[in-house]
Amino acid sequence: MSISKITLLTIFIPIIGSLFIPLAGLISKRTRSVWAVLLAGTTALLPILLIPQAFSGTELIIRKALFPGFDFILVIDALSIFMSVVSSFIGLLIVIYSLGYIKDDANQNEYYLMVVMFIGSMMGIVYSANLVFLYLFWEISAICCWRLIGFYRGKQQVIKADKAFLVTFFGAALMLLGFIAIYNQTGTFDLTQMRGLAVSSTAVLLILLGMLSKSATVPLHTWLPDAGVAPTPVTAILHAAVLVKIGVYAFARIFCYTFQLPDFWLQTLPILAVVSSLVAAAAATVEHDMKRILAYSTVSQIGYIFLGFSMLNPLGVTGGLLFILMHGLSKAGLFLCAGVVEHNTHKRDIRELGGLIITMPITAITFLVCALSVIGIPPLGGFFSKFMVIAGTVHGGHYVAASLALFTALLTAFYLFRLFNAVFLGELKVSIVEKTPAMLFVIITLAVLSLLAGIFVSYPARFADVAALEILRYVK
Amino acid sequence: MNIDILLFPILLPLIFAVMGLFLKSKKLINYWAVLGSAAVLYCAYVLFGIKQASLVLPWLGHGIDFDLKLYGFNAAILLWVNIFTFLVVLYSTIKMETSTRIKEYYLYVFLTVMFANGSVLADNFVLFLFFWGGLLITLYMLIMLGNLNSYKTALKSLILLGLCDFCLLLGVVLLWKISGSLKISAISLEAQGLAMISFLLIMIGAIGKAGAMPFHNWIPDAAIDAPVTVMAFLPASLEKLLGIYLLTRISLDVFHFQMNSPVSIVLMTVGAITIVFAVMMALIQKDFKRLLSYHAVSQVGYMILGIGTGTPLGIVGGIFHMLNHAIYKTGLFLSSGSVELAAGTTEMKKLGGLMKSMPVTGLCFSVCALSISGVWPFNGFVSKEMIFHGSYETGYLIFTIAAWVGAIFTFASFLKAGHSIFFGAKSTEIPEVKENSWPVLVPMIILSAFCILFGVYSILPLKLFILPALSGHPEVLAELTFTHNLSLLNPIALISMGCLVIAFGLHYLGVKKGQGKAYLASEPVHNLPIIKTIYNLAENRVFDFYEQGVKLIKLLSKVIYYTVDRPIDFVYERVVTVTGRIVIFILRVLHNGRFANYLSWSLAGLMALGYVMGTLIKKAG
Amino acid sequence: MNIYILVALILFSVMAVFLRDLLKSAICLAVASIFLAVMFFRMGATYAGVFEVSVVAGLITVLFITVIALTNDDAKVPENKWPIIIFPVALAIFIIFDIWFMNKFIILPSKALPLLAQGEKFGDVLWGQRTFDLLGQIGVIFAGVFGVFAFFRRKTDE
Amino acid sequence: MVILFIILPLIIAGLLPLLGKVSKKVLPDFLANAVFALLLGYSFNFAWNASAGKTILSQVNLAGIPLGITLRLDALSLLMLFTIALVSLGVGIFSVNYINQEKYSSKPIYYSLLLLTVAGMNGIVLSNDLFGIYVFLEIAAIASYALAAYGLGKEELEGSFKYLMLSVVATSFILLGISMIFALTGTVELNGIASVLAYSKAIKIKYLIGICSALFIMGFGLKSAIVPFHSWMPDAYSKAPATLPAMSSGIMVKAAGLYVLIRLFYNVFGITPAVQTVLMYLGVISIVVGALLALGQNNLQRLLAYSSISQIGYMVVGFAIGTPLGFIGALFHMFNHGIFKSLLFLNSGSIENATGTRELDELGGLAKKMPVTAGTNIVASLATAGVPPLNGFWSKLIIIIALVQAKFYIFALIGILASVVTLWYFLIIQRRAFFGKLNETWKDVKEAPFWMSLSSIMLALICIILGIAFPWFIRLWIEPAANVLVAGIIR
Repeated sequence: MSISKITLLTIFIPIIGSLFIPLAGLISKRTRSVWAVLLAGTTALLPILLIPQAFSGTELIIRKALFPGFDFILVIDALSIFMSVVSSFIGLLIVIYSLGYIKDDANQNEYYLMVVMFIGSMMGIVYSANLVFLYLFWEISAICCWRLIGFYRGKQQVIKADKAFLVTFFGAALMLLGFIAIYNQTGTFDLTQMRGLAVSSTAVLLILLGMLSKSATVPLHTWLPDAGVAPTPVTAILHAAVLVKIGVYAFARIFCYTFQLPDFWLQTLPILAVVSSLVAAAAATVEHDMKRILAYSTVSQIGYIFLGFSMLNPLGVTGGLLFILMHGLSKAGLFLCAGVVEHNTHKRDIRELGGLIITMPITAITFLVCALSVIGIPPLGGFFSKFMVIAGTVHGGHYVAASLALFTALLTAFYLFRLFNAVFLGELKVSIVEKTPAMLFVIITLAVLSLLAGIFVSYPARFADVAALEILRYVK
Repeated sequence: MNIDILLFPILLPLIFAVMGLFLKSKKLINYWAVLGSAAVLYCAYVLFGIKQASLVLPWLGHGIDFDLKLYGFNAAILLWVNIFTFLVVLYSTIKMETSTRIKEYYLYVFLTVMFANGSVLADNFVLFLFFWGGLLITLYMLIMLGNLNSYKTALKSLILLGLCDFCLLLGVVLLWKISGSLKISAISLEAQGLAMISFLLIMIGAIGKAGAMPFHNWIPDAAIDAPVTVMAFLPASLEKLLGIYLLTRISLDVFHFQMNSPVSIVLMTVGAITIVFAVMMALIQKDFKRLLSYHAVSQVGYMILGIGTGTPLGIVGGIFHMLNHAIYKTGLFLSSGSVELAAGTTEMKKLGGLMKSMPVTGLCFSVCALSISGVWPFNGFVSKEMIFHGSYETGYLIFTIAAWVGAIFTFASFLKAGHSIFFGAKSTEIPEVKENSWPVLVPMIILSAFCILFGVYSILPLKLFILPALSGHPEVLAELTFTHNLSLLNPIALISMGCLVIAFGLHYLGVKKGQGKAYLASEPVHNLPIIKTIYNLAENRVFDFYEQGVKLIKLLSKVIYYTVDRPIDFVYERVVTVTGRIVIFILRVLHNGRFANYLSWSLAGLMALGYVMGTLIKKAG
Repeated sequence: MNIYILVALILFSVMAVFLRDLLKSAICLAVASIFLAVMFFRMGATYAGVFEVSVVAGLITVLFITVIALTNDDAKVPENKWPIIIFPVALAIFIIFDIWFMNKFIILPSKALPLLAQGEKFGDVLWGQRTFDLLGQIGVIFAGVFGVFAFFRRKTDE
Repeated sequence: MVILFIILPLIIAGLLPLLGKVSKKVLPDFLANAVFALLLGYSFNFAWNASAGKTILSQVNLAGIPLGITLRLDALSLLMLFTIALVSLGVGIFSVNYINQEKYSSKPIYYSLLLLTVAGMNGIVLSNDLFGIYVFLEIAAIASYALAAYGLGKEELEGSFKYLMLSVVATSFILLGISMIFALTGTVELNGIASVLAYSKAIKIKYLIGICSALFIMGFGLKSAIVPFHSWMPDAYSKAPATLPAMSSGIMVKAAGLYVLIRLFYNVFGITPAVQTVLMYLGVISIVVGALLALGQNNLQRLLAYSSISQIGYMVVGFAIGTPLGFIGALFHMFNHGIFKSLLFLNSGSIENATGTRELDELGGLAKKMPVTAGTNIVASLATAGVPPLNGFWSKLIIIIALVQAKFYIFALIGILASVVTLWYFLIIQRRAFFGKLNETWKDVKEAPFWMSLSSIMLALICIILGIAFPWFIRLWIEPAANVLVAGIIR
């Protein structure tokens, strides 16, 4: 199979295949589950085949002429392959986890349809080199999220789903306006033709709003904690692994890879990122709902990725990319652990939980491992990403931002362990044992991967390096 | 496959750690652990013999390599790390026998060894951080093995040391930015400007690990909550070794600072404060382990003070003190463990007169206690004297005085401890005790032996272990030729001895006042007017950096949450919807369904249109 | 001849205003507009005549009937004296306005004027040039009829 | 035989009541839908011709004698014909089950009125004659008044009455405008007017044309429900049978309102900056006011009516820009809006058919019971809000691009923000009606019957397919139509 074919299949297998999930659901539940896992599995496998291409250090551009300015363009380089490998893999894990998690709920057909389509749209975002198609896949993912957040159909759930959809759509629509402003300037939506172009501050602001809303960065972040009403696999996919990474990916692709940021934004972005990080960390320290804490934690960590990317130096960008991987693994792990707890105890308030390490040791240990990785303690993967981001920040001369970021890391340690202590340690309040092997399998996998990613960090780091080089080719 | 020998100290513990998980029987695990630690010790010994080696493997790029380098100083540290590990493991075979989580315990111990060895050998700052930070986790896990409440202490240790580690990280990154390199042995800077900030940050990391104030608060708590072997293993020995090792390296190799430079003053101040306040706290403790743990903090002060003097004598003294302290403090903790094992408690009030039933433990305790108090001819005396001299040379007498004050109360508190536990009247509160079996005793004996050996033969450790630290500093070496014949009869040594006498006096007074109850010996000092209130505040954790920090963090978080996060959410949840509702309400009122109303709009619209069109056409001309 | 037609026109118009039965009044209006059309035609304004037939006689009547059907309520409407007062006033205002407005309008050179003078036959104009309107008329009548059917169907159903 | 577009529905409309005596249900169903399908197919017949940019001016002959009927068929009118046929086919299929409701009885008359509406609109679109446009406008209008009150409820009658009265005001102003034009130029034929006006440059004539423009904007603007002439729409729609708003909002406001406006301004009078400015502002006001009003509604069809007003604003804005891209966007949006808005109204019909109410707060969680309706409703809602990958996205995108290119940055921003509000009120519909927990009252509710579902699915599929295959559609249908407008004054 040629590389372009693999890429096209990566995008369209899940999107088109997902439409058949309800049909498969008509046959039997089993068929549907198998089909969904198969789709996710294929999607996870295909990008791996592209890794050699990534290391070759060249980029491949596929063009399908449609309508002047609206051509369907795919860019296959280390960055896109990196993102697709990471997100499709985590997507697969989450689909497997869902097998256990939602097996007793209604509307499962829709659920799998939306999850798989979401993964597909993510692939689309990652490979698109045309701003319009980027936006298109972007909104497909928003639609999927909307359905998924409201999955339980309660009034609150649906309101929160609407909130999430509206806030992200608000941002995205403004981003579209920004794209159009760029189109007005250049006459094309083709990113590959605009590399090294200087763009106006207004366009940057508009586009940035879209990214911030999608990546749930202050001040457009509050939909993310509220979206915790969704089933846990969804929150994991939303908060941790994939959705919020869309924004940062787009940042890398648009502002690092393609355009030149105006000086004003180069100075402002790190501040924005750090403030976002800090505010969210503070909120996570105050909250009592397990998932809200984790969601705020995600907001906080996303700030680091933005920080890394906004430095536009090799260290920062490599750090940001690694962060995407490490955070994806470990935060998904955290959410899924929380999901195991919630699934078994039906409680989310940490004040009502306690001592679960006795009855749920595996969950507790995996939670701990993932938490340590998120905090950034070696030898777990999170350490390297955080280190490189900080190093990049310091090399960029933003000393205050770096120290605030480290303070946030400390806060992270504080609230994650507050959560850990409240849920798993202390007095046992609800005595429930772990069940559902599919869920345990996934969380263990994630924890082990967080560890392995730390020990064998050189492999992803080399990958990220190649990608960072490619991204920064036109940066002065 | 050819594995470089430098990798052995790192890989061996890992292998033993992982393999240990597959063992079933408890006995087997014990043997396995002893075997493992012996193997690593042997390996370290071999490396100590080699002295010079290095290994560079590509790792992350950007100048971040997997870079190990062995030279005289870290070979010594490596050796000592593994000696302590071996002793503690040997000791643990009995002490931890009752624990249900013995497998985990050895897993963490071996991982700790791995990380410790790695950080000693690492010659790249990132690699160093990698191993250094790993210790955080193992420490956390080891403390978690303690009693039910230990998780709070574990968290405390994690947060405090995490703070230090993050400072260290920032310092390293700054250093990287300034010097452009991450290779520890290749960097050489003056500690000025940004470099000074970087130095201070790295210093915080180092002294934090060593347990200096204000990052010490977890240690006394851990003494109560964590298993005593853990205390002996980490806060008492390994962490001191590593922390001071790092401090030495950055003070001697990476950065240079002159005597009495600002950096030096900062270091000495931290050292002096740590000495005095920690020892004051130690003095009034009524639990043996807690008392020891405060001393573990207090003694760090000496090392920092020594290194901070910037004088050759002080630096060497500081490093030597690190080694000595590791030896005797481990010995002390082990003896407290031995007491606990036999008597089931370490509260001084309940204990008494154990010397008869536990002679070996008592003896070892006495040797170590005398060492720590700086009594001639034990090792503590030598290193402390060097530090006194060093600090005296700086001209800032206040630091020397602080060190002396520390010496007074150190001795006083150990007099109290020894008196109330091993000597004095036999306690009735505990059942008949017996001396422990040999794996418990052997480590203590060895350590006590070291205390005496290094005290009498101080030239031996200095030559073997300490002076390599100064390789590359010939001018320092030249000055140090006299050190081995420090005479007993010089003013400073005399004052030190005077201090010991004062301490004895204090103790005597205290016991008398406490009606012969040795554990009350410190009460007179405790009850002094102003000091009493300070003590009360301290007991209520007012000075607890962690507790106050947590309070501050919580407050800060709340403030941010309610002033930034919630208002933003309020905008989405309320402002937008309410404004929308108001506008909609107005519009709906306008659309009242009356035909006349609608008709008039249409006609008015037409009029307006006609007018606008007219003006626009006029304008267009 | 013209004067009779004018008289009939005014007669039917006034009847349309004052008749109490709305249906009859609408029919009166239709008849009045046919007279008007004839008058237009006789005075040479063939186009105006054709349009008048199309619009008023056909369309407006249908509209009126539709409205009447729509508002077909049995409730008695109390008689109102206002029309008697308002009608002359409105007429006067209209005439004044008309003169004022038309005056302005007539000054302009109208391209339609020569067309009007050709004196074509009514049938020719209607059939030869305005067949489309005829088609439209059919549609309008259909619409009116079905509309009325639709409104009255409940009565027939009952 | 272009005239077939008008004659065929007219004849069948006349025949249906008679045939209805034979077969009350099946035959009218079949015949009416067959006509719509035929018209749809027939419009394809001209597609290639029109896309090549040719204009057919057809003189109708009867047995060799030329009649006074001249029809103009170019790409623009063909696009309209196509839209009309497509939407009316959807509505027709939907009616097969929908008009079986008790209160609607009498199918033949219903279909006759429907066919008359179509005939009227086709007449407007094909007419080359201003007066003809007026007459056919009235046909469509009268038929729709009747349809609006088809359920004969009190509120329906009231709504229909308001509709009628306001329309009459509008049409009388239109008539005034036509007569002024006639007086000025001596002709009512579009190309005749155009050629006369092309040579008159006097300022007075400009003023007069300006007044006529104002009259037309008001008259046709009322027909197409541009703010402030929109007020009839919600009242007329709120209680009417769902098919009427589907027809009316889907195509009538465009054929009878917007189409005539753009035809007159771009092809006959020649566009002036004054008209452009006025239209631009009217459009933007419509967008904002419509969207905000929709937000506060409880009656589903009322909400959709306001939404229509808002969407029509987009088209007006698109046309007012006057650039080729603006035309493409507006025309595409016109077509798309026909599809998705009629689908939305039909959905409300399905809901009403199943539950008997259109009040949102009485509904809840119907997605479980009515998956087809819910699914198609999501598609249509998202398409309206301009969420990719549906057709509405592309048309809105093109309009916004055109706005930005023409340097109307603020209007572009307003357009974008209004689409957020659009999404907001559609999410409210979703939340109150479909998404969410099932209201216990409706636990026995059933999915809409076959033909209703079929029609919804058909329209929804068009939304999705156009979202993906839009380039081909634009090339075949929209671009030629836009070119007609770009070409300017007709000859």
